[in-house]
Amino acid sequence: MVDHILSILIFFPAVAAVLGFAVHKDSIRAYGIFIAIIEFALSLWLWFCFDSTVSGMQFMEHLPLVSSFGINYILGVDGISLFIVILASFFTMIGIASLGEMKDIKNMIITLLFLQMTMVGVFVALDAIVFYIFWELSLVPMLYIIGAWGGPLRIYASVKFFLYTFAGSLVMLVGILFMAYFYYQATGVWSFAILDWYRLILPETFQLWLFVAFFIGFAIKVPMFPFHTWLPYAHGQAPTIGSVILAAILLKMGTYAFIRFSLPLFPDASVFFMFPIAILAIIMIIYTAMVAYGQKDIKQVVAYSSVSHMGVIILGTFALNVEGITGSVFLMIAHGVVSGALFFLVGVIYDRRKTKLMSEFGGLASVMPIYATVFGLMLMASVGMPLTINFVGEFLSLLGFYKQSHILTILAGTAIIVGAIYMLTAYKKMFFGEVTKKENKNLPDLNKRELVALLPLVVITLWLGIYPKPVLEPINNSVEPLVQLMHDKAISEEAKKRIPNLSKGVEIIKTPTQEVN
Amino acid sequence: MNPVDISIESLNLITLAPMVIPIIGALFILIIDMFKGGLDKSLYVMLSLLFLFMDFGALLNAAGLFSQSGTMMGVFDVMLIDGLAIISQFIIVGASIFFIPLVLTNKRFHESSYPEYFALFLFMIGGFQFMVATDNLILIFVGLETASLALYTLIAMHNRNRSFEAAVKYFTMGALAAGFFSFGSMIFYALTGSIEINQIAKVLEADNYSNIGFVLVAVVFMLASFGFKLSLIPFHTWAPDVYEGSSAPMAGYLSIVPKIAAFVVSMRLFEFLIHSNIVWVEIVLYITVVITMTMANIWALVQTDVKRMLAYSSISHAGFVMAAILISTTQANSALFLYWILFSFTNLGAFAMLWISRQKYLPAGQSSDQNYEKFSGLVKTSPVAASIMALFMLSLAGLPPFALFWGKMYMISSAITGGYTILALIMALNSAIAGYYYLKLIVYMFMKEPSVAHEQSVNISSNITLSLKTIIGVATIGTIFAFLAVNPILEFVTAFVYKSGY
Amino acid sequence: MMEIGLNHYLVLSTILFAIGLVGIMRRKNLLMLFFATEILLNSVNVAFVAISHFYGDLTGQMFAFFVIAIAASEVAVGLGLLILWHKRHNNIDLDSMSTMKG
Amino acid sequence: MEKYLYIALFAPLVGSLFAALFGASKKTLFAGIIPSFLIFVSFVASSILLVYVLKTGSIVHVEMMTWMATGDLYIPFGFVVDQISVTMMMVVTLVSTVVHVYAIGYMDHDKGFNRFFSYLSAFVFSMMILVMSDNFAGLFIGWEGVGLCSWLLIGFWYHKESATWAANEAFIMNRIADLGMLIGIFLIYWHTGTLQYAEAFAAMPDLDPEILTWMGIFLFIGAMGKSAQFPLHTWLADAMEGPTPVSALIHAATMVTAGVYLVVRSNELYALIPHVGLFIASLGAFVAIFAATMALVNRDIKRVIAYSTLSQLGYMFAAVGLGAYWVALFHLMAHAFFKALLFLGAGNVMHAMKDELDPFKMGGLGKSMKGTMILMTVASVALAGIFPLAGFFSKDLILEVAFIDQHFIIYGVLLLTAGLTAFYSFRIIALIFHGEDRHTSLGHHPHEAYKFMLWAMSPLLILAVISGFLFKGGFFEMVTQLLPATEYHIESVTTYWIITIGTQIFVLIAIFFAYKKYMCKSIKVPDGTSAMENSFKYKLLINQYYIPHFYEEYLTKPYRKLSIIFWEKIDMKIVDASVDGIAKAIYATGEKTRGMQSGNLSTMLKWMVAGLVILLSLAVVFGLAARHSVEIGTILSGLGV
Repeated sequence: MVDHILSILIFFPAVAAVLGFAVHKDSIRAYGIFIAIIEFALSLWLWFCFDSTVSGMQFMEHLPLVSSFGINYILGVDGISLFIVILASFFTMIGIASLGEMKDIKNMIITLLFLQMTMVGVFVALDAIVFYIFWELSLVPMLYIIGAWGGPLRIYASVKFFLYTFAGSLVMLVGILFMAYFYYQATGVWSFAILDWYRLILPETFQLWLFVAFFIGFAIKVPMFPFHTWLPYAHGQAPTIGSVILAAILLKMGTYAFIRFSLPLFPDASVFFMFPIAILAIIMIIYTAMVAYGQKDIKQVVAYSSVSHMGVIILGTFALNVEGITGSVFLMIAHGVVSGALFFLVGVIYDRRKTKLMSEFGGLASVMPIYATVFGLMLMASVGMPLTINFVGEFLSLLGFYKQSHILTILAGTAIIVGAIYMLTAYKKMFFGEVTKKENKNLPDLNKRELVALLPLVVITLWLGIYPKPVLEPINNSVEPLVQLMHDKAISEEAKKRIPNLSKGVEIIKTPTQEVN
Repeated sequence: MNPVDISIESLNLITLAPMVIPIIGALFILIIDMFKGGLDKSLYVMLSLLFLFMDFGALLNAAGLFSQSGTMMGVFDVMLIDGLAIISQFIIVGASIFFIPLVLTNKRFHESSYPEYFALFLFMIGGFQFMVATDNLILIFVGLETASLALYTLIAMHNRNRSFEAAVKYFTMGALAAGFFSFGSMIFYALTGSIEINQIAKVLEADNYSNIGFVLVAVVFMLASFGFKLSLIPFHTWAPDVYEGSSAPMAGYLSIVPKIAAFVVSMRLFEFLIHSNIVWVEIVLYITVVITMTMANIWALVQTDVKRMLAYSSISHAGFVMAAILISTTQANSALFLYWILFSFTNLGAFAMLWISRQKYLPAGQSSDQNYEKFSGLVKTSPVAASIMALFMLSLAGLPPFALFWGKMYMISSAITGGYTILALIMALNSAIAGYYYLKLIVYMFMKEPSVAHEQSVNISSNITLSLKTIIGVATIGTIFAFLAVNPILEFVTAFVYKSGY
Repeated sequence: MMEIGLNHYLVLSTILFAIGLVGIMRRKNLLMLFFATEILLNSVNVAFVAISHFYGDLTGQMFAFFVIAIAASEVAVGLGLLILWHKRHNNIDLDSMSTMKG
Repeated sequence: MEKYLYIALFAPLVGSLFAALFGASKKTLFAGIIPSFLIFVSFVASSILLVYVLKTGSIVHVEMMTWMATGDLYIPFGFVVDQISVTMMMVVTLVSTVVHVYAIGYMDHDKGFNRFFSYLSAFVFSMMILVMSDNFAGLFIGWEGVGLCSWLLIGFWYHKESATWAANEAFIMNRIADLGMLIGIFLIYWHTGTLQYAEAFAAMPDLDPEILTWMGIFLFIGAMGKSAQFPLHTWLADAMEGPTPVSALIHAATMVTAGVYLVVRSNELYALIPHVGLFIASLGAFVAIFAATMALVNRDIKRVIAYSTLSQLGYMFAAVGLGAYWVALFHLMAHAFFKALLFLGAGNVMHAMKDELDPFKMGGLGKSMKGTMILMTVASVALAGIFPLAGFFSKDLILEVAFIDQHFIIYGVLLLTAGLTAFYSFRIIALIFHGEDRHTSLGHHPHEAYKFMLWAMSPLLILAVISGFLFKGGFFEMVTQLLPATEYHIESVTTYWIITIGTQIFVLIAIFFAYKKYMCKSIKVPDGTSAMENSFKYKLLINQYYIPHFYEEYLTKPYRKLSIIFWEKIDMKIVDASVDGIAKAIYATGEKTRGMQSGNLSTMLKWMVAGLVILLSLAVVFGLAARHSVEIGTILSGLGV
């Protein structure tokens, strides 16, 4: 069974979702929680069976799909994807467990289970087309969640979300097909297997174009400035659960794809575009942080803050060294946990007051002390307090990028300042001061269901902040060969210089068979 | 004069078998009706299906022969059974098998009570089969007109004001297109003294295209004629009206079968020109393809009627597929067939879904049969129907892993391998535009509340019967599990296309 | 007398075709429209027969026969539709046929 | 000894968590007592360690576990108890113990009692991490940790707008400096390959001086934030919004000296870059006088003491800048004792006066609060640097350092500051405890604080008195095992006596003036009418040189405005609108051109014919061009194309 654990992880929730149509709507919540717990247990089992000392892919599965065109169902997991998969199943679990009363809860749970299938699929797919399938498919449940349970602008928001990302990923599809064509030209065989592609060294000009094609798809998903405007709408309109999953997992697809595709496939282009992308990332960090400061709606603050932090992830990725990339992968998880938690927290107050405007609150610290404490903790994690999960990722990402550019890192480092500004201001507006509105006087504190969702997140936030090793080590072990691969593949002097040579034996790489001219 | 002495063997009559079967079937139906009228439509449906299955069997036989001995000629070399002919006939007959039972609705509609309806349907199938299984311009013309005249009548038989209007429009424009076709053929004949496409190609090549100007004029007429059939812009104007006017199954049928026949003929007609590096053809096709898919998409955006939207969407899909003829590599041509097979499934489903929701009469206050509002909040009233309809929409939008994604992907890939990078990008971005209007229906179904006025008057599945359910089920399964079928289809199609020399 | 050559026939055919086209564009009466399509097809017939004669090849004439046959059946279908239309609307004016648009 | 290290480190954490358990519930006395006891345990453990270090001269170094490890980066949770850190540990735990006990009384009636102790102990824990860490990353944990606790404690009374504002200001300003620190850490890592103190410092002498300079600068920027050096100083005065024990512990004795500690800790780095040191010294001297002037006129006793702290921090930086690390550390220690004492005394006064802070509204409190008066006066004497109290030994030493190193400007500034220090310290003493009773009319009935609070303060009192002459020798012995053992002796004995006695006299005169001016009967509560209050000097000083105003007007407000512009104008109107614009343009094209489909058959036919004609004309053009390609070629070449 463990040989097929990845397929099971992908399709178990989907099958369960289909069967879920037959479950009566009064029992659907229990059903959903049950399925999600099993899925989470499976993902933990995956971790348990995962050999963190091995750097290559594990639990590989290989089935022909369209063999005449080189499309195969290839799955595998390494340190980079392992934890995001676990995170995905974890968030689905607590997401379902914490669902409040809502209309059509059955549809919601079934949709979430489908969503889970696509999320897991994206991170374990090792065939570009299979990856693309899950990548695109993930839009549909999200579209429905935003569109059906969202706020007043939900249709606009959901359609915008869908079309924007859809358009971007179509460009990426062209890139994928091009890449396969180059591989075909070089070897005479069609293949969409990423591990096959890793062996291919492309000439620099091709790299640049393909990099751009992939970039557009990924950047919209991340979302990077200036492609980020769908996100505030999506978050602003989505129900809590939608925002949580969107922020925690779906956005990670973009950054994950950068590491899985852009870096190893196009090392020279990565170096070439490092500075432009870093500048975009810095704009993301500072600009969106300022925009977040200007918001009136707490959810928008969290949404923009989420964009801002994604900038740090991008920066770490494009540090192109082990420290930076490891940091950015770690930060993906950290950001998932923290911004997921923040969206949960915003949802808590929204459930009680049906408003997200900060001006409607004030003095909540005395009314809801536990809520304020948890919020404060997550806020501190969000601003990168050491010994919380975010700090490890941010520190490593910035540290990594500092090797590439001092000035840009200093600019990017302002994240810790501007982040503190909007977060603390928002916190002050909501929690400090006197209770001025009489609706707020008797708000109940966190209830059991909400604590079920939030406490695990608190524990993870602290645990991985203090002892990140269990996660950091597998990531590191998978990132090292990646960096080595990039170094070995790099053509230009500049790239050889920028990407460090670790002088480590790397198993997954075979020498490139042929070069394309 | 010597008596004509031709052996039966040399006629190779087996090549005629697939076309003759539906014609016999049609005559058979007419004869039955002569003896005993007033029989139920189900009898005719089953009879038609019987003949179509026989037709299918004959095609399988032909396919077997082809894979053994290659291209077959027959009946004074008029018939040409090559890979293209076989695949396209498979599509034609296959699609017909699924579309004919769609008349088995819950409500009675005017046309299905006439046995002539089924006879005409079978004649039409025969016509299309002739059209694809020859490279003789006369036979193409005859096949085309047989099929078209039957089709006009079928549309008109839907017996609504709009159906007449549609039929008249289609008919008139069809007549003009027929004029274009014959004029184009005439010029080719004048230039080469031949009316067989491969002969024309040979002569022109031998002549090194010295009369390029006249060749181009001939090409223009041909393009205009097939542009009409394929609904390329600006010859597309009939399409939205005819789709709207005709019944949903007929509209779905229109979007698939006549087009594949026209594609095959265009492939035969234009590819040799592109392969001889006539830049003009390339440029004109390029422009046409881009305009067709883009503009049709843009117009589809602003539609308020689902059927009309699907009409524009079909135009756009046709433009998309027309790119294969421009690219004209084996991969592209295989992509064309792959795309069309997958498209057939999805469109079959989509139009069948419209068909089950069709009211017998247009309710007051509703501007058209299938406007978007009708589908508001469908997920609340019948979630399965909504999910299935959404599935077809997503497939049409090219969302993986549903059927049409594979076609799109392979087509874009063929554009890339053929060196048409920009075209590949345009094709990709067009899918994004198209996403909007497919999404619009999903938005209506899933995100809006059912409107009260409609709730009382509309039962979304008023028309459903077991056979319709079956067909929708088949289409659904075909659309979802297309990824399993892609490889065999691709291998089969590529082998056949390659063996026919395209 | 001038020698009548192939080109003259072709020019005649082209002119007839153009007349037919103009007729199709200008006529608002459905019946007249059908006439125009007939002119269109027959112009081609003229050319076909002439070319056939020029090449000494029967194919063109065969084509012409088929065109005639098809034209005939087209008229049959067309008139059928026309009659139906007339029955319902009491006119055969093209402009009355524009309930669907956009 | 590792056992004691862990006890010293984690006892405060346990205390904090214990108190946190009751954080949301009503006041429970043991939630105050147990953390206090645990801090005391920590103090005892620290003392044992101190004895150990003193006796054996060896250091205790443990590595608890790995924190971060990736690539070449390896950061453990490593702790070291050496001569420097043990000094700091002693200071921290001692003052903390006192403050904890004191706070049990001070926070007696506060409903956030439990919460307060939770925060306060957490602060101690962070501070212990800060001083005990054996690497820069660990230092940074503590660094941020104390920042967090400072935020929590300044904003402890979160219903007060001013408190929460001050808390955020402190946090954000510290963050600005932390960025510098972080960059410094990055520099160290990429150039030495490690963040461990020992290895990093060992690698430094081989590095390019320019890089070392940058390291020094960035680390110092970090120090500037924590130690509230100009221009990041404004948060410290505002931080006085927090409860007074907090001010005593965090904003006087411990956290604000973290910057000094950092520079002392990095002495091996700064020794390599004396030019940066000189800058630090100059800035220190500037801050010393700058803060002292602001303290002269302020009418808030806590703020006066805060400025005084700032000023003393300036002294310390002057010392470290000049390379007198052990002197700075010594002053740090001595200052911690008497300044904490001063603050706690002020706390007593505040308590007595129902949180009234304006000394002009007090007067004559000496009668009802004798104990407090003695405590505060002793502390002020120590602060002023009168022999033989602690300040004399530590502060005058800094003056001597400046004198000996021949930085006479710095010396002059510091000397002047010493006078100012004495003046403002005794200004408030005089105003609070002596002179007319101005408070009874305002409805105050002051009373002395709990006895145990006074007792709790007594260790500080003793230390403020004796720590100078008793510890100086031993301290020097101990810390110079790690720090450069420069002894500062003025060559000429005459000169030594002249400047020592001269300084003493100068300070005494300042004290005398203070008493003279503020003990007279005519002191009234200033109401903004007197000439002095309208003078430019006064306004400049009372408004803190208009620096907060400047920050408000030219940084905060524009930032806010810019943020809103970014959101409303750029994000919505440009970035988002262009995305929507594309979509709308496509849609509008559809709306505009759908007229092509007029539904009229004639039009449709015309479109077909039009298509044919267009294609035909294209064909003709192309055909002609092909036929006449040779001629066209000639013509075009003739045209020079």
